[in-house]
Amino acid sequence: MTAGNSAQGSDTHEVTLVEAVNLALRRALTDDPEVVILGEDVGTNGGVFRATLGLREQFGYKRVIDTPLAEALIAGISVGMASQGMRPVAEIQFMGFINSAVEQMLCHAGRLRNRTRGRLSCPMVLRAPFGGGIHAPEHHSESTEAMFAHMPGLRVVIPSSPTRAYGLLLSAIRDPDPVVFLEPKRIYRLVRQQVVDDGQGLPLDTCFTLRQGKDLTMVSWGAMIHETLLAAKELARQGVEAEVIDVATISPLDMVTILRSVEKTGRCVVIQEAPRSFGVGSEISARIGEEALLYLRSPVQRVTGYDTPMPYPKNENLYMPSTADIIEAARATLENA
Amino acid sequence: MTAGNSAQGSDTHEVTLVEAVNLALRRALTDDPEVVILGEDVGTNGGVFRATLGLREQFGYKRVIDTPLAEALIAGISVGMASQGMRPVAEIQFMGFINSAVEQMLCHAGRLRNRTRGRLSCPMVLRAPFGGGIHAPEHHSESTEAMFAHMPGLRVVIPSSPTRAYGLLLSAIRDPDPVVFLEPKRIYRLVRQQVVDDGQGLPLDTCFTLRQGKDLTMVSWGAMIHETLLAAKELARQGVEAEVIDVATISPLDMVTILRSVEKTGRCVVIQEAPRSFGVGSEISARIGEEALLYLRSPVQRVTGYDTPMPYPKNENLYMPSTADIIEAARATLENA
Amino acid sequence: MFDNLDQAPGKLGYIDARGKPVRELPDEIDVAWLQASYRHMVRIRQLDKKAVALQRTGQMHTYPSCLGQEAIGTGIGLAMQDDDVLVPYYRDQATQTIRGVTMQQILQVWGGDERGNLFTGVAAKDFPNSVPIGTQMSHAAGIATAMKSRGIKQAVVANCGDGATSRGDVYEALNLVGVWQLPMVAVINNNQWAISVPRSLQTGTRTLAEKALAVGIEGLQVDGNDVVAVYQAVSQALARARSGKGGTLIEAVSYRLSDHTTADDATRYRDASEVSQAWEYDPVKRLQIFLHELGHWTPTQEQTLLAEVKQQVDAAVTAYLGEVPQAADDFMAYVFAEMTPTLLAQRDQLLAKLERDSVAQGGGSDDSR
Amino acid sequence: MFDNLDQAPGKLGYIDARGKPVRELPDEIDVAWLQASYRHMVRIRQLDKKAVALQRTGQMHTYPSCLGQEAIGTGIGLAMQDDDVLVPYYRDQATQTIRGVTMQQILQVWGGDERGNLFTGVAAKDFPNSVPIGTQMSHAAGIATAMKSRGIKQAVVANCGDGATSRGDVYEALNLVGVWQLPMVAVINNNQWAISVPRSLQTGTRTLAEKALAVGIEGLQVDGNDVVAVYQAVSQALARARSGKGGTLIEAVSYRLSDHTTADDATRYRDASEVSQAWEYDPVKRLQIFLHELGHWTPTQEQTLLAEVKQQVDAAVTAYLGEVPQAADDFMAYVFAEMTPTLLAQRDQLLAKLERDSVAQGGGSDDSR
Ligand SMILES: Cc1ncc(C[n+]2csc(CCOP(=O)(O)OP(=O)(O)O)c2C)c(N)n1
Ligand SMILES: Cc1ncc(C[n+]2csc(CCOP(=O)(O)OP(=O)(O)O)c2C)c(N)n1
Ligand SMILES: [Mg+2]
Ligand SMILES: [Mg+2]
Repeated sequence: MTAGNSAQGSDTHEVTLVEAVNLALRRALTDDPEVVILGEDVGTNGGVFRATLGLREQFGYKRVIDTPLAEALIAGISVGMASQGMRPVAEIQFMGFINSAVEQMLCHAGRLRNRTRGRLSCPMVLRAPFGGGIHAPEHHSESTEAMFAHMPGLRVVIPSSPTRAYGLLLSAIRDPDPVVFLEPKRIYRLVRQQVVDDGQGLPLDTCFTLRQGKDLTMVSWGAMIHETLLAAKELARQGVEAEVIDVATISPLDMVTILRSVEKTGRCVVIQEAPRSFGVGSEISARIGEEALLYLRSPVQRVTGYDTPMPYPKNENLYMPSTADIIEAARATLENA
Repeated sequence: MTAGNSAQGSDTHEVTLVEAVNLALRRALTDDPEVVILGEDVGTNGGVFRATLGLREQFGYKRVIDTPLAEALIAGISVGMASQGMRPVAEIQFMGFINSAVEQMLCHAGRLRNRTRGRLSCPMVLRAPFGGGIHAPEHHSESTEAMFAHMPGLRVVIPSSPTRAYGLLLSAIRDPDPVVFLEPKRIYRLVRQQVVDDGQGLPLDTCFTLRQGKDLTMVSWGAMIHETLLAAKELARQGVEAEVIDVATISPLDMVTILRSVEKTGRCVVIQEAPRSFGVGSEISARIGEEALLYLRSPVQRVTGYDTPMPYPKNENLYMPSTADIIEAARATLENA
Repeated sequence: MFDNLDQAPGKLGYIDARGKPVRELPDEIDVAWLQASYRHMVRIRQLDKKAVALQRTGQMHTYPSCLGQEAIGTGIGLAMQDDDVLVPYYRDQATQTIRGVTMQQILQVWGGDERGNLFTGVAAKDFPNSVPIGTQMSHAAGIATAMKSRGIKQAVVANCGDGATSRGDVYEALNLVGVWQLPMVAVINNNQWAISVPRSLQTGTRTLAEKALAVGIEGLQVDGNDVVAVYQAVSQALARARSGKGGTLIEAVSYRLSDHTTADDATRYRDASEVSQAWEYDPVKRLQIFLHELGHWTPTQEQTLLAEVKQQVDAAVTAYLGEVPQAADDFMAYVFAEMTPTLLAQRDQLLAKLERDSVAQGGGSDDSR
Repeated sequence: MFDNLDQAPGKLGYIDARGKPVRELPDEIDVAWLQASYRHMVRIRQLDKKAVALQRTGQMHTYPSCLGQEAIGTGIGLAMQDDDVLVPYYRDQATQTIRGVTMQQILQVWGGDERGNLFTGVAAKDFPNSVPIGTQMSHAAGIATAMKSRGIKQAVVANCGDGATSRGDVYEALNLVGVWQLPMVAVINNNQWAISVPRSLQTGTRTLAEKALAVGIEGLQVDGNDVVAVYQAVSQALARARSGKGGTLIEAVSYRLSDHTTADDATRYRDASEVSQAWEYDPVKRLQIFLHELGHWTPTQEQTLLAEVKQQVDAAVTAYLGEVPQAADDFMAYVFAEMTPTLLAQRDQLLAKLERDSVAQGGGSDDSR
């Protein structure tokens, strides 16, 4: 972080996405004594991506807790803590290691309020860096957001910029219900943005329209927003104005924003890094087909990963959707008249 | 089973779906010494739904194995056994308890072949009764097939009748790759069918068209096939001929059959019991919208469960899609001209 | 029946299977306490019997009986203080009622109505029972973490069955109790069976208590059919926990006298002789004899109690059967703190559908589809 | 550094940290064996060093060094028989190479090429290393189940780290070994750290070996920096396993001398003094001294060995760097035994896309997007 480090007041910081996460965590720890950070290596080490850097030093061992190496446990104790009014913000080191926490998230985090008809609730956040593109070993590049999006009672939130990371994470922590907060690690340090550390959250359950355009709609989230914006820029150079929507909250999905845009443009490309079939993009494409059929001037195009595991790093790039792929899909939607 | 019990030769049996499962397991155990059955209560008790009834007696302790109560373990040892050439057929007692096995299925079962470039493989079957409608306690009614459908390297297969249960399960067991085999427990004993126990498998990766029709296409799987066929019958009475497609293999999806039908009818209703958003129906609807847009005379309709946990049994029926819902959706697709 | 002799209930407690004293009762156990325990146990047994009967007559869904486990639940319930938190499993009806969960609520839960989990008072922070085996143990560890972190001298009691000890998450939670020295007492109801799987097929250890050794906490075995033994063990473990000395794993050796649930038929997998032998260890009967032989329980008292309990149980059943249904959209209303636009739209669909069906059927939506 | 004194490597073995004999060597350990072990250890250390260097120069992706763990891997590798099966974790380079995995394959795996897992010969049925911590232990239990079920007198060796012992699935697998008496030997490489988390924060037990008590199998601690001790412990455990006497849990006490991986910077969380102290327990050095003092290792032999090893490692690196790339669609070709129609369609898309990009860039697809 290039500006001052204090989370008091409302300093402005020129920060990367991961630093914005750190800023939001620091702010939440400062503002609310019930907030605790837990996970593997979040303490002294400050997290393997440094998202929790310096928090142990500032807030101590009771608030920034290194857990044993057990993801089911991390999720399970978070449910327990949250049920008693605490606000656990748990880190799963990589999304590839979130799978043993699935049972707790599906069976308990997302159901405690409903099961008890509001008597107990589960205001926890499960953070995890996700996605590929950093040439990491196997299982370090997963994008399984669709799995969590399908689970009732969970929010799934994904920032795509430092400002949105800061604002959405604060709102996720303050939300009275469980949030799976997925951080696109490929863009953890891609750009710096001015983030005003004023404790202001950004709204959940709503898309962000990052670019206005009348010719087609491009819908994406997380790291792929980067390529999507690049594609939009290139298309603009070619005279095509793309509207770019960052879904941000994957579930529950804000279809209103997406549908309004598609009704305007009549064309849509959905971009997702995850394997193609049964992904988040499927739901978005289906909803557009079902609810804006008469506006569609061309079939929705999905630009996605393949139905394969992410290759080992040497061939990772073969898997990843590219800016050129997005442009090609956009062009395809424009061809149909 | 009303006919003879022998799995030798090719006796014909008048059996329910769960009895057809039993017949297929018996046949597989007889034909292939590498096949073993494992799971909780599959031995002496014959499974809580009696799917493994009598197998322990016939094939002994080594082939029909009661495991400790640990689903991650059941999946994990199946991976290990399969890697050495055995054919484990593991039972998860209810799909609601499959979640701790997710990590093994996603990280290992579906990847072992790819990870080792074909050196090791994982010919295992993970069976689980799934779906609601039997007034069972919480977590006994889940339909989380979408979660597995999104995992590369896994097949997800769902029978909807005794004959298909028999034939698909045999093929699943013989398949060289891992199969998640989900059995619609609501119709475990709904009807009896003639099943010829001749060891013939039915093809995986392909839909079954259960009813021809020119007016609209209805796509479903598992227990909802029952309501779908009832709806088709009622529609026929009203002069509307619905084509009914049983997806059967959820992943990889046979879109050819579905698209061919929709190209013919121009109208489609997808029926799924699982929560609506990010379900298997979303992929099917998306693919139709994307690949048959010009044929669509009306938006695809999805009849689904709600984005909620399955209610406790008293209100379970509020959640479940009904025949009337399917008819209503079908009518809606017919209204748009 | 019991894996080995020193696990036989009666060997690790105060009152043996024949109602005879094994050793001197602890000071805090007086006649009033014993009578109160007995009343609790008789009450829960009657409730349990009634629940099974309701299921048999189609007025209740699948129900897990606690027949034979009354001493475990009662001993735990009486040992807990109000501000402790209970994380039960599905055979803890006795503990729950002692903590103020009403009998009607217990019937509601198994009758398929989420409102049965709307505990109040002392139980307001207690967990409802957890259906996925073992998953509740880490909730308990989380609650204990919250207590420790807040510096409050409370403790958590978390229960599970013998089968549950095979689940990795149970180990993970207990391991955390050991390394963080959490104020948590875990009680394993070792009723010898996990549905049809006997304890001997769950683990190769001689006892379940010794699993404490792998996580660095105290472990002990008690006679789970002796309410005094359970009470003593849990009380002392809770005292240790509250005073910051860490957690305890208690194996309460008992026997599941009932089918696993009303959906089960235990005659398929275990001998009648085993069950009838197990009845000789009946926790309720032995306490009755003990009290009686002390001169503190008469047939008249027994009759009065039974009449009283019958009235209470009948009242609960009447309330249960007569309860106002939940609103149709209640199953949508609590998924999130506020209904999302998606759910609001789905609610509209639901209500329209109910309206449609009610018109089609000439009014009144019912249980059939 | 070591949680407590009796864990200090050197206390539980044959050769202490200073290369002095602690007790008489087992009969089967002769000079040739010791020299062979030493050669293995030196070779793997050189390979390891090279892999780190390759990573530093951008020719290798994240790599987990086995610096300081050479005795564990070597001891296990030499103890295993050909028809045993290895289920390794990611620091088992030494064991793997002894079982015939080539150095080039090890580089390939961490260089990001799945073909590194195409083991042949003795290792043909061995697992590749497992990235999700702990998940491999139940694979091993499954393999042991297959062996037992087939009545073959083989055994499985499965390894994991100290941090892994906190994972429930590790417990589940070991519990199965206990209850089914499986022919499996589990070796915990207790290198004191799980990335930045010290062993003392993983569990409250004094040792990791005592976790065996919770699952009813044998458990023992050995000096993981003493190749003889590791070999002996694993050999004997394997013999027991093969003869149907069940499994063993071996805690090999050691120290991770390197960063966790090349992506880690251990100076952030542990003292330099701790590491330099740990170097005094170096497994390679001590064996060298021991052999030397026995009169069976000369500076000339050392130089010859180093030269020889350098040549081997260099050859492996050359082969690694020069290997023909995988076919572009290889990552689709092995997802299923046969490519599904979906994958075939996606392959067409991929190939078309590569064609497009190659045209756009004037030929040749590369690593940038
Ligand atoms: C994770 C999970 N797997 C399977 C089941 C199905 N099931 C319900 S109770 C039970 C046996 C539990 O045995 P135990 O822990 O001994 O408790 P008991 O019922 O004997 O009191 C099983 C297998 C479940 N509820 N949860
Ligand atoms: C399930 C899972 N969680 C987290 C990680 C990330 N991770 C990789 S290695 C490691 C520490 C492992 O420590 P230990 O088991 O002691 O083995 P060591 O690396 O020290 O040899 C962690 C947390 C992982 N790979 N898998
Ligand atoms: Mg039990
Ligand atoms: Mg370690």
